[in-house]
Amino acid sequence: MSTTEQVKYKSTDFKSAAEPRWCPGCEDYAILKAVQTAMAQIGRPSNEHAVVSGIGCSSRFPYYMGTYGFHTIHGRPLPIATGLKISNPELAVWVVTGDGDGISIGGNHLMHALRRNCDMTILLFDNRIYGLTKGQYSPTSELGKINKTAPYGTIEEPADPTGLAVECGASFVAQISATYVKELVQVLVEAYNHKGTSFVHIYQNCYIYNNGAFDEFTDRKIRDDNNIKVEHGKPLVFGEKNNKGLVMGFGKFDIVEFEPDNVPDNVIIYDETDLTLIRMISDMKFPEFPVPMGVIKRVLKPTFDDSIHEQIESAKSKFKPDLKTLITSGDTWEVK
Amino acid sequence: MSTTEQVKYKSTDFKSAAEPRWCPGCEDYAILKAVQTAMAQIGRPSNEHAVVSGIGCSSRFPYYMGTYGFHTIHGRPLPIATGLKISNPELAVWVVTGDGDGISIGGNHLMHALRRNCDMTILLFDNRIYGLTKGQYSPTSELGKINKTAPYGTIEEPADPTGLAVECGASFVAQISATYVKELVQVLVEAYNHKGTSFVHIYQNCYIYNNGAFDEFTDRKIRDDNNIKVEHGKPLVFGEKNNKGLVMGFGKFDIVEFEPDNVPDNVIIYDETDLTLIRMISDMKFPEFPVPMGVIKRVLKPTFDDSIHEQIESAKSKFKPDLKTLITSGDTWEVK
Amino acid sequence: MAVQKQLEELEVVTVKFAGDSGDGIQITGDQFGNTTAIAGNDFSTFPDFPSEIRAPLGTTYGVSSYQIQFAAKDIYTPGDTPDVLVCFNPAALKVNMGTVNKGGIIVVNEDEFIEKNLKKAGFETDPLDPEDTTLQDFRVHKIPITTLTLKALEEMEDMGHQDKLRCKNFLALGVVSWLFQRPLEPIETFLNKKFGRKPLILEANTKVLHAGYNMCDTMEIFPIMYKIPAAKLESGTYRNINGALATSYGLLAAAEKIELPIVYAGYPITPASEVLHTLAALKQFDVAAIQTEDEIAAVTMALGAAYGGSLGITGSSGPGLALKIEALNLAVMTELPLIVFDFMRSGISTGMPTKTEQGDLAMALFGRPSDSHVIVLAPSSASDCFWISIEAVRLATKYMTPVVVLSEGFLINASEPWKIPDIDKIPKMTAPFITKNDNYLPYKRNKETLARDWVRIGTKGLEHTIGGLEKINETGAISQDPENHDLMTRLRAEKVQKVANDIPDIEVLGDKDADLLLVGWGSSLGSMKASAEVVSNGGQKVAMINIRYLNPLPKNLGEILKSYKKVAVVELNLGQLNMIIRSRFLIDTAFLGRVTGQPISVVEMVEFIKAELEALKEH
Amino acid sequence: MAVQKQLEELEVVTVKFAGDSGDGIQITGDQFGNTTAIAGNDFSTFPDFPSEIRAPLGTTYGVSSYQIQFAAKDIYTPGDTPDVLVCFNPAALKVNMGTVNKGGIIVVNEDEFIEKNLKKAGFETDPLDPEDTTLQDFRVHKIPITTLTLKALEEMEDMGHQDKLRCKNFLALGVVSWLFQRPLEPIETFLNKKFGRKPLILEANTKVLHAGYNMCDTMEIFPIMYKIPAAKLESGTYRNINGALATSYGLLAAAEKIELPIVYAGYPITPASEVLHTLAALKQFDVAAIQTEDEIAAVTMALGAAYGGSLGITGSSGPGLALKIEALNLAVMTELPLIVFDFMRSGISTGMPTKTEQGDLAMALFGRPSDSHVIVLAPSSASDCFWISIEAVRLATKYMTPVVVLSEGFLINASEPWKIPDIDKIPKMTAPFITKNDNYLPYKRNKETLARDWVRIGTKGLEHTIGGLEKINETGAISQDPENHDLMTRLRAEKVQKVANDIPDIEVLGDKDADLLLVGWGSSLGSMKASAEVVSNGGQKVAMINIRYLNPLPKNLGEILKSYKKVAVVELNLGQLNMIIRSRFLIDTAFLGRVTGQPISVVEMVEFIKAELEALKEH
Ligand SMILES: Cc1ncc(C[n+]2csc(CCOP(=O)(O)OP(=O)(O)O)c2C)c(N)n1
Ligand SMILES: Cc1ncc(C[n+]2csc(CCOP(=O)(O)OP(=O)(O)O)c2C)c(N)n1
Ligand code: SF4
Ligand code: SF4
Ligand SMILES: [Mg+2]
Ligand SMILES: [Mg+2]
Repeated sequence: MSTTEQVKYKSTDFKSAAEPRWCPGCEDYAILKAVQTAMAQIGRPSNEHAVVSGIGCSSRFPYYMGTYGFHTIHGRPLPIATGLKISNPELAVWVVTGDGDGISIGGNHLMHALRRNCDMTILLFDNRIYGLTKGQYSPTSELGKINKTAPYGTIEEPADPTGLAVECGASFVAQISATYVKELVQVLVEAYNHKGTSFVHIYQNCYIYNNGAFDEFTDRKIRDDNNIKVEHGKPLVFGEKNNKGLVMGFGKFDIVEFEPDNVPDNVIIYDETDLTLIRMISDMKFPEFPVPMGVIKRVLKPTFDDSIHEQIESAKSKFKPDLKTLITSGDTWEVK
Repeated sequence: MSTTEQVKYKSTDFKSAAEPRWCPGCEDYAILKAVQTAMAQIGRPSNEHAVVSGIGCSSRFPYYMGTYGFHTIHGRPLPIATGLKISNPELAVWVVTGDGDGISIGGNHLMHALRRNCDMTILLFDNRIYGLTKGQYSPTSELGKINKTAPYGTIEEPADPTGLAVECGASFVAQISATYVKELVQVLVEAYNHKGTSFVHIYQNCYIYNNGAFDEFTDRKIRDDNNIKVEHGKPLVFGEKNNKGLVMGFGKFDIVEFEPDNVPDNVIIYDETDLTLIRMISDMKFPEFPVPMGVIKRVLKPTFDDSIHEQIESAKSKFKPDLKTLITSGDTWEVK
Repeated sequence: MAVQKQLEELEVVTVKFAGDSGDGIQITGDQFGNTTAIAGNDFSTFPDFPSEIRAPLGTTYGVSSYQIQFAAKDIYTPGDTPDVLVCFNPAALKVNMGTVNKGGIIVVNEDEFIEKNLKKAGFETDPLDPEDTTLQDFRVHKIPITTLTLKALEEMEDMGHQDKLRCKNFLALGVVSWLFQRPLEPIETFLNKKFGRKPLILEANTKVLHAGYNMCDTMEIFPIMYKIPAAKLESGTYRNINGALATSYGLLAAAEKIELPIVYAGYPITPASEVLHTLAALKQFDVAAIQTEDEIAAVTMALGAAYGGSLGITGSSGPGLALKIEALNLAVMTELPLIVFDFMRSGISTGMPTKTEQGDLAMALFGRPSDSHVIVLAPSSASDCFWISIEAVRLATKYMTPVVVLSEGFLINASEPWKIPDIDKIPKMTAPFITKNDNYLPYKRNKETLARDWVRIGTKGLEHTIGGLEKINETGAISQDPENHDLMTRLRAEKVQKVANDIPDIEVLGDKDADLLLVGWGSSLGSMKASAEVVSNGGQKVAMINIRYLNPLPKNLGEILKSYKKVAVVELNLGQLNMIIRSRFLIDTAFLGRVTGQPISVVEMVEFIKAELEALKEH
Repeated sequence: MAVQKQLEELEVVTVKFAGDSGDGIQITGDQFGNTTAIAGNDFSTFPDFPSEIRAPLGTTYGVSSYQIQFAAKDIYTPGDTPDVLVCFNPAALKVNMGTVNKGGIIVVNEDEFIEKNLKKAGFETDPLDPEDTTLQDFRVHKIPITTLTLKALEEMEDMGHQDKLRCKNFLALGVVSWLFQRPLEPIETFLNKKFGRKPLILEANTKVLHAGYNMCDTMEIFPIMYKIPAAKLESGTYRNINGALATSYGLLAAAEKIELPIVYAGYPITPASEVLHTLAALKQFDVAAIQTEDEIAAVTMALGAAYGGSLGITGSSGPGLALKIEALNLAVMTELPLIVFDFMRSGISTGMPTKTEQGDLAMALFGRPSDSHVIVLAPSSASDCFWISIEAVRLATKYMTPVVVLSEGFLINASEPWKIPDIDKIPKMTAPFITKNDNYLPYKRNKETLARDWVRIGTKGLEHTIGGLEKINETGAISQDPENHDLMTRLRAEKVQKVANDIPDIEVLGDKDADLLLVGWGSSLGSMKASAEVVSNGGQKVAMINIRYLNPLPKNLGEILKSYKKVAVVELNLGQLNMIIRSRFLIDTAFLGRVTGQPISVVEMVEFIKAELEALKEH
């Protein structure tokens, strides 16, 4: 729960003394900074945050945070974070995971965490590669990618973290690139503010093993044509000159072009609670469609942690938690 | 590969000597019979089939088959089946799993198996309960269900196996109830015939721990209004009197009613290869919409097993597999 | 008027009920146990069921059974072989007749002995045929239980035939209650509670219960009836308890004493599920009992809770424990008080899921990558599960280390009389929380226990990060320094060894001055005690110890072992404790290991003891 | 004209290169190893790197190093402490200077010793300052490596500054090559191969290599140069090999000999990934090398392949092995020839991923629920990994049982000269396939090996189902019969014990008639041999054995152990083999265990041996 006193925090309040050990040029640095900035905006002290991560370059994250942190084991940060949140419901719980940690070995926990909707914020750093183990493919690696374990190219269709999150019933889904610094901070704040599991899919360039993986839609020169900002209540417009938009087609979007800033009426006004639009936005495939950036889904439903505590309270209201009574319940007899 | 000689098989050719040990009244019996019937129709001898299962009531399946069988461990039949298929590409590989085995503990393997598209047929017996361990909830159990581990009702939103399969890129997805005996056999044959991973989601009543779970759409009295037969090239029509149909609405289906057999032109003709229709059909939620039964998706893409063997062949064509040359490659020197 | 019957007094009797899974065997057994308890006997039960949910009727592999030994004296096991066997069908007879004592009583439901059923059970001839010799060694009583049940309920016209049939186990229970002169009131109380809302079923069951009892009173079925006088138990209030309940109640007691909420995360598995079910229904005690997607999620969720500052507990059996190893090592590395129950079942892999074994000791001790040490405890009886739960919480939190409790399928299901303890007398516990420290060091250790401090995550000013990488002692900063890793590895081991200072000395039972010392653990205590009694009654001597603390071992163990001419280890495995004892104390032990899915029989153990005593003499 | 230099002949030298991960240390080391090999020396290398991919420049925790010992005689370890240390920056000096032998040579890249870097490395003063005493015990050679590199490439105007800088390791390599009079040709060959398509880079590297060499020839940098004459190795064709390659090649050889395809399924993990990478690039050998979603999928996929009739193999290190336990038990239960490699790394949990250890022996032996037995093998050197792979395939298929190979991170990365074997001389193997049988029984056993038959799934007429439930011996039908379970548990154990008849006797090395016997396994062989040599040179005696077959143990082990006054076990853990030996043979062993992430140093082991010998004298 937010402390009520108005304290002004700086992003450096959320830095630890440890020097980050990522490669020079790694976009993990940008995300670190964004999270610290977001926390300053959120306005809760560092002790009220806990960052739980798995294993991977990205998962070294907690060491560099001045909050509580738990660098756990590969693929398992989500159930650990869930246990933590149930134990300490007041905490702001953040999970940092990678495309390998979260979608490969940890895919099942992700699926079930999203179903459960325990109140926490999941940041999936997607560099489409295994960084820490030095360059093997990940579940998000593109078909045919050449790498250490696939010298002849990968033969598995890539998984789509955002689509998966939508399918699994996540109550908050956002997608953003580490290169959009300002937007990233904003998405993080909104993810935090959302009550329930917030899933933030972050495209993150691995400078060493997969450099340029996202250039097509993050490079400043071309990105405005290749991605689309998704915002609740705003029209789905994109293009270098704001000259393209999405309209409803036959069960999916069509792209229309128009004079800059002359947005036609039939361009869809995005609704982050409309399951149909959510599905259509997250189903768009690049390069046929632009890559959506922003909050794709936000709906409210009961959280796992609340439900558990409500059931406990409701049980308490029905049955006195009296151990003596409990253990002498049923048939007893006296021996003299 | 199918033997070329035309042999007529009977379903009993695929029975083992062991007496099934399911509870009287269990619908696993019906599925067993259907699989044996389908195999007779498929026309390959029993030794060319292998059935791999996990753990659960449903997973006892292989013992009752006169084919090869492997009753493995909880949640892991898919990678085992994948290893088997890679090792023995000629085999017809079947996987039998449950809603617990396949979606709970085995959910990650399912997700990745569907991405990979190894040629095999997955039968997921969905009774929305744990049978073998005596009545705990499963990931497909409905919200609020009272059971042994949730005496106050479950608090997790159920997973949707069919939707998940579509999301994960399965190349063949079907959904059917064990009560539709004839259709089940047909779906099984088509699933077998599909090259790639075929996912068949089978609603199966557990007589002991979850009796009546599917009555709403399997009970003969009401089922025609509550489910819809999905068939490639056929209109999406349902209702007791064939008097309802699905038309394209704003990004999702709308239901229209009409005079029996007077199907309006705008009723959608189903296309099992159209990703938009596939998504919309599998996104329909009961009871707002009827439950789809039949083959929902069928698209062709390279299979994992083929791709592996192709890469091996292509490597062979480039490099002679000569061990002596290999181990003397690089710098060598002579000691006299 | 009732015919006058002979009454014989017995000190100890073993009765077994057997039939189809659908025959209500377990309820019948439980209720007989209850009335036996209230009659003041000591007792011990052994429910045994197939892994099929409802195996096809009448098959041998579908037979479910419930054995109970009760006595006018202390009892330690459910008995090797029944004096009385009650069979609901031919398959039950087929499976169990070999175990009945010669001259024992066999009661059969005559109605079920029709050709179809005999064939299914694998009888070539009808064993009830007077000409047949199959049962010649026993006193067979044929009772048409089905017919009698239907007759007793003839007047209940509103009740369906199937429902009536379902009452037949209570008729049998009436019969056996008469045979041993048990009171019917406790059973009636149970029926009232269970069927209070279904008056028809309540009435029917009560009726057939009495019908069975009265019938014996009236008719010449049994020439004799037995009386087993009350046992001389310590005075107090008693209840019947099985290991699942005792485990759960123990955890609640511990939570109350340490004032922490419980997060119990589990994935269903036989026989561990019972504890999860029990706790799920006791939410009012601040218990979050969570069914996870798999065992990895279960152990990690519990670990997350332990990290947060709650009691993080998980439970499973072998196949599930196997999946928890990696997370258990994270708990060892991060020095968090994770509690892991292993309700051991029979066999490697899926094995025999509903059967018992003590196969996971070596795994609990050594089954993790690298040198990884945890506390390992094992309850020695159903009721000891209560105390072990409390001890697990005490040690885990005091030493900030994972504890593995090796419980057994047999203990989970078995029940025995339990003198209800005074909760107030259980000592309070204090968790080693730190709440304030200007120079907090995550891996600074308590000098006495070597435990690091526990931080309730969220506490102001104590922010820090822990994890699975090796860290520098005290500061907890990650480090690859060679000597530091060596040091930390040794410190983690030493911390667990320190616990030896904090546990009771082991006590020798039986004839302390014997030459032969039996060493067992877990449920073997019962078999050892019962066997020692037999041996002692035969004028020979044997001493015994049961090890509840398997890691670290009690400090006086070596001394005890070395004071006997011969040490013999007994376990339900091929020699896991035996290996430890040999390696630690360099003693050439004798060994009795059985892996049958059942407790070691007293007969077998007595034979073993006698052979060892004989061998000692020859020296 | 070249200045005339002094030439000193040495028998053995240890050189270490150290610098930032980006400095090309590993390549430099590898190339020095190569040219050393070709010069005919025996050698042993120890690459050691941080777990960070590219740690920030100039930090101590980012230092990567490569140590190599080479000699005119047989060499067993990469050496304890370098005679020559080449440092690319202050951090490398800081981390490594403590290990250099007194009087040793330290070569530093003077250009990097600027204040910023010194501070980062934690130097308070500049150790190169003539007034400074930090390095007073060493012969320090300051070379402006960076400047010289740039100068050497001055004329290459098409090349960028950064690219030029990247060549500096080859300048250093030229320097060290001169110092030890190594030929440059092998390095040039390597450069040609590697940069054939990048002529600029090729030219630049070749240039600086020669520049470094010639500079020493010309200038007064070193007063002396060394010659290490060729070692007297067995005659034959040699190559340089590390454990990762040897393991992979061994598997290919085994597959060729048994005529089966390989399905190697793995999930990336340090240090196991190397083998997966190697095999993935060798598909032409009928290898399906698959990266799975996790380790559970890896082991089960391999098991599925073994079930199908292929060589099903998986590999990982501790955290991954932990996840494979449940499936491994399924393989034990179904008696399938699954092969599991564990490339052991340091520490519990994530520990120190790039460091080495022998911590998983107890886990491999006992880390599974219930009594579960597998064959356990351990290679004793990088090249022995080749032979162990073949042996693993032979035993797994012959005995139809899982084999766990305990390899080590150190062996995977370390390299040594390897006499290339004649593949034709490796015996063929036959898998126990059955193809026809009118009365096929899945669990019927070969009398000699107790192995069941292997069936290529798909074979006509042999349809059957296997699984994790306990089954009746021979028929394989599932069963909960108590005695059958006891029998099967013992049979599974016995089958693995039978392997003892099929493995070579253990051979005593060193001074066989010593009083003290060292017992080690895995890479300890190197440390033991080197230490024994030292001890022996000092006029004292020590014998040693290295156990490659850890389960079952070789038959003559007991006899050997009992023939020595004292047995001392040495391992990179806290006493896992030691426990087995004590328990099995009831011998009061001495023990040296180190858990530093590094091989035990010869100095330490010699000290230990001497202390033990001293203690023996006192008796
Ligand atoms: C059980 C286990 N298996 C494998 C590993 C090795 N491992 C560490 S990180 C990693 C993958 C990292 O990829 P990702 O999650 O994408 O993170 P990134 O490094 O790319 O940020 C793997 C396979 C491990 N530590 N533990
Ligand atoms: C590792 C492991 N965990 C748990 C179990 C216990 N278990 C057996 S079957 C099962 C669930 C079965 O549910 P489902 O897959 O839906 O099959 P059903 O019995 O309903 O057909 C569980 C939890 C096990 N055998 N192994
Ligand atoms: S390897 Fe890639 S993801 Fe990892 S730290 Fe380096 S740049 Fe970042
Ligand atoms: S418990 Fe349910 S699913 Fe299992 S066999 Fe019985 S009826 Fe079928
Ligand atoms: Mg990644
Ligand atoms: Mg189910």
